[in-house]
Amino acid sequence: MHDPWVFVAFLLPIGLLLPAVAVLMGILLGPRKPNAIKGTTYECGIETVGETWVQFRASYYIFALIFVVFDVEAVFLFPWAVAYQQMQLYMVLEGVLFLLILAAGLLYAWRKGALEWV
Amino acid sequence: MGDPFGLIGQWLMDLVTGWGMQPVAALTLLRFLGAAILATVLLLVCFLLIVAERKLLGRFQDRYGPNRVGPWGVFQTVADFVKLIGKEIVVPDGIDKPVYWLAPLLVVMSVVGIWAVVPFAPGFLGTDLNVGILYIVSVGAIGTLGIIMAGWSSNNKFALLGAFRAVAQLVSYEIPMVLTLLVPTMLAGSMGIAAIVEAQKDMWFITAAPLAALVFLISSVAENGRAPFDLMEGESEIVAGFNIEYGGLAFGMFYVGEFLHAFTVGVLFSTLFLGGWQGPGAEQFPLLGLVYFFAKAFVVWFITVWIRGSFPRVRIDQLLSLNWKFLTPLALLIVSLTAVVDKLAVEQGWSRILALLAANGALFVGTMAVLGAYGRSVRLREERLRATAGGLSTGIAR
Amino acid sequence: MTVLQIVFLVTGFVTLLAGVMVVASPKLVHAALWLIVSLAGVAVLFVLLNANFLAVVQVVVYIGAIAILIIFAVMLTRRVMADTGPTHNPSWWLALISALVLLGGLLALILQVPAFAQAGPTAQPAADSGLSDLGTALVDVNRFLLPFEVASVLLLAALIGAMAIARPADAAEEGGE
Amino acid sequence: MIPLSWYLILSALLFCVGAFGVLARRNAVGILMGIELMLNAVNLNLVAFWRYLTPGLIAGQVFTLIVFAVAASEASVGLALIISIYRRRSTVVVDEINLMKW
Repeated sequence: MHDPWVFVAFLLPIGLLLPAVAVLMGILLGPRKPNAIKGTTYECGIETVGETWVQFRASYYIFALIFVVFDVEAVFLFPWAVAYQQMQLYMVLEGVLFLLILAAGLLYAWRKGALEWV
Repeated sequence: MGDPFGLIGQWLMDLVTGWGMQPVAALTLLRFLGAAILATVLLLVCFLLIVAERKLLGRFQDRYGPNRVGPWGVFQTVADFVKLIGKEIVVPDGIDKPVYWLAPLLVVMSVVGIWAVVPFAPGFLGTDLNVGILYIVSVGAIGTLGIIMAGWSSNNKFALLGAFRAVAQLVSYEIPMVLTLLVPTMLAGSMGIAAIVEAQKDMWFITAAPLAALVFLISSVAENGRAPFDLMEGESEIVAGFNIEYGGLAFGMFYVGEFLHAFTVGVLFSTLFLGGWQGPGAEQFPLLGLVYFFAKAFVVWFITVWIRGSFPRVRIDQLLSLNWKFLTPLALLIVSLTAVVDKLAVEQGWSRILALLAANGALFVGTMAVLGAYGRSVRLREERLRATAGGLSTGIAR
Repeated sequence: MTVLQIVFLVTGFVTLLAGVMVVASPKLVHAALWLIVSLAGVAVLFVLLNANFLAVVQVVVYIGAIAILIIFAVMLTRRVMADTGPTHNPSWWLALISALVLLGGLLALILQVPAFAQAGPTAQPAADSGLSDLGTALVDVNRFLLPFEVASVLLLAALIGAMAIARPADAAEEGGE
Repeated sequence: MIPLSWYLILSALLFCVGAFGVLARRNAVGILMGIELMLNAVNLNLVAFWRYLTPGLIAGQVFTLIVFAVAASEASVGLALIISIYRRRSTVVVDEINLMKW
């Protein structure tokens, strides 16, 4: 039962390990002469002003928010899509209804101007 | 010549059990070897992919591309690799060390992990998960995580800003991608990639769902973060983006991840919509299936490179508008329409493909009409603005 | 000890350790990253329980979406969070005691009920049909149609509510013409 | 074979760790993370019970799916509240958000 996952359980750590070996090789073989200038934050040679933690706009959060809701919705629909061929018409329509209820949310965001990037 | 992959697997199995191993242990060992070989080959193929892409881009832009190292410059990436190894890795102060070093590895892992479920030829695939499609989405989500970790740990406000932008873009375009993935799932009645390829025996899904395929391709290219959606690497706006503080091979890993992902997009598109290894004679001769598979994948990959070489970069507001105001509603419509039309077609005994094609065509015409109307309204508004502006300036002149 | 048991123990340990780091880590972003490790551990446990679909959903929804949202929120509210003040209540030991009492009660309960001592699953669930059965169950009037549609309405309400709350007041006023 | 009680004990431990986080953290986002841990412990319980006691019924999986939806809603609204409070009062420490106390 867990059989198909064995390959995944091998592939993911190997996929992590191989680049790690490459990076490690770079660290070991490359020269290493750190100094204060090299350690500074890179901004094309201009001195950094202020700290890294400048405030970011909340729009980023709004988009992440819409994404989360739609992501959950899409995931809910996958079992529906798998069972699609055995379904009667009304069941299909229920899935579509599920979609359209959330489409109303997208419409709301659109009307309210939450999708504008200004 | 019947089934080389099955034969090879059987032969290896016999070989290992011949050494006195338990069958279960032998199978596990073979799986481990398979995973190791797959990952290694993928990362090595990347050397060729990068040269090929650079050559292609060069030709698109009327120049030669790399042509010095080796015949036609094929060893250019090897030279770059050696150079990157020999470079000093400059690590800025104030970084968050474990997170900083983990981030590029996660990005590569997320791309390599996708290949676990890709069927190369009949009977030749890593593993057949019954939730293959969602597995691909979930592994892709880890890449997003790697990018935000890179941006956060670098202690650089431009890296952080780049990471914010990149994540906003990646998560946004994940929605139409996931929604259009529902279409092949519906048509095949399974989330397993092998079953989806199997279901395309008679017709490729692109014939039944051309619009879904198009939306999937666009959002995949955007997920990959390349031109015209390469905002996460706006050199002139945010210095470089989330990977600014990385150097040497650590930066190289982001690069590898991106180029490998580009090819993976081709592979996924050809598997989900172009029938994967399906083709005349592929059932009898699995090797032929392998050829079909890579031929299709390379064609799609070529198209993405072509897109990259042809289109200018979009602005971030255009990027997000394209996704949320165009692709996502369109994907919602496609899924609803496909579900209803396909079910009706089966129940009424219409021809499925024709009904689906007609529905897609109607949707396409409708979308074009809406876009045309929108374009006209924008042009009108601009003309009116220009007219008033012109009036103003003449007024001042007088 | 079978291989499965070892996998379970290792995963459980990692999950739990990550959980402890989530509540103990002084840096909030680290806590969020540990939360992701813990969530991934739970996904592996789902795989051990033959719930393939739930395992990938766990990764897509929790790691791919909710964790990203949490990291965004941490970064957006960062300026204050960078402060050096204590990360825990002065009366954190009270919380510890309550948590331990809760744990004791739960453990006593778990060890008492004989049905919970079951050594292994009684029946194998159907391997592949489970997924399509789940899909049908979600839209069948006699089964889970109502929870399914209510979930959609709940998500809609969350979307609209969160958007109304999170947008700056001036943006909310000028929006919608 | 893994005994059912192992899953239950692990989930109880995870639940209590989350509960401790909710009670002890000063930071609102930290509290929310504790809640996510607790929800995960509940999910683990639901799936374990489904697998061991009623593998024939699909209800365990459906419940877990609904918990996912609830968790997503809760996280998005909760974090939106936190961001809104932060914008107005420049704090996310729950002890200092005490306007409603009097």
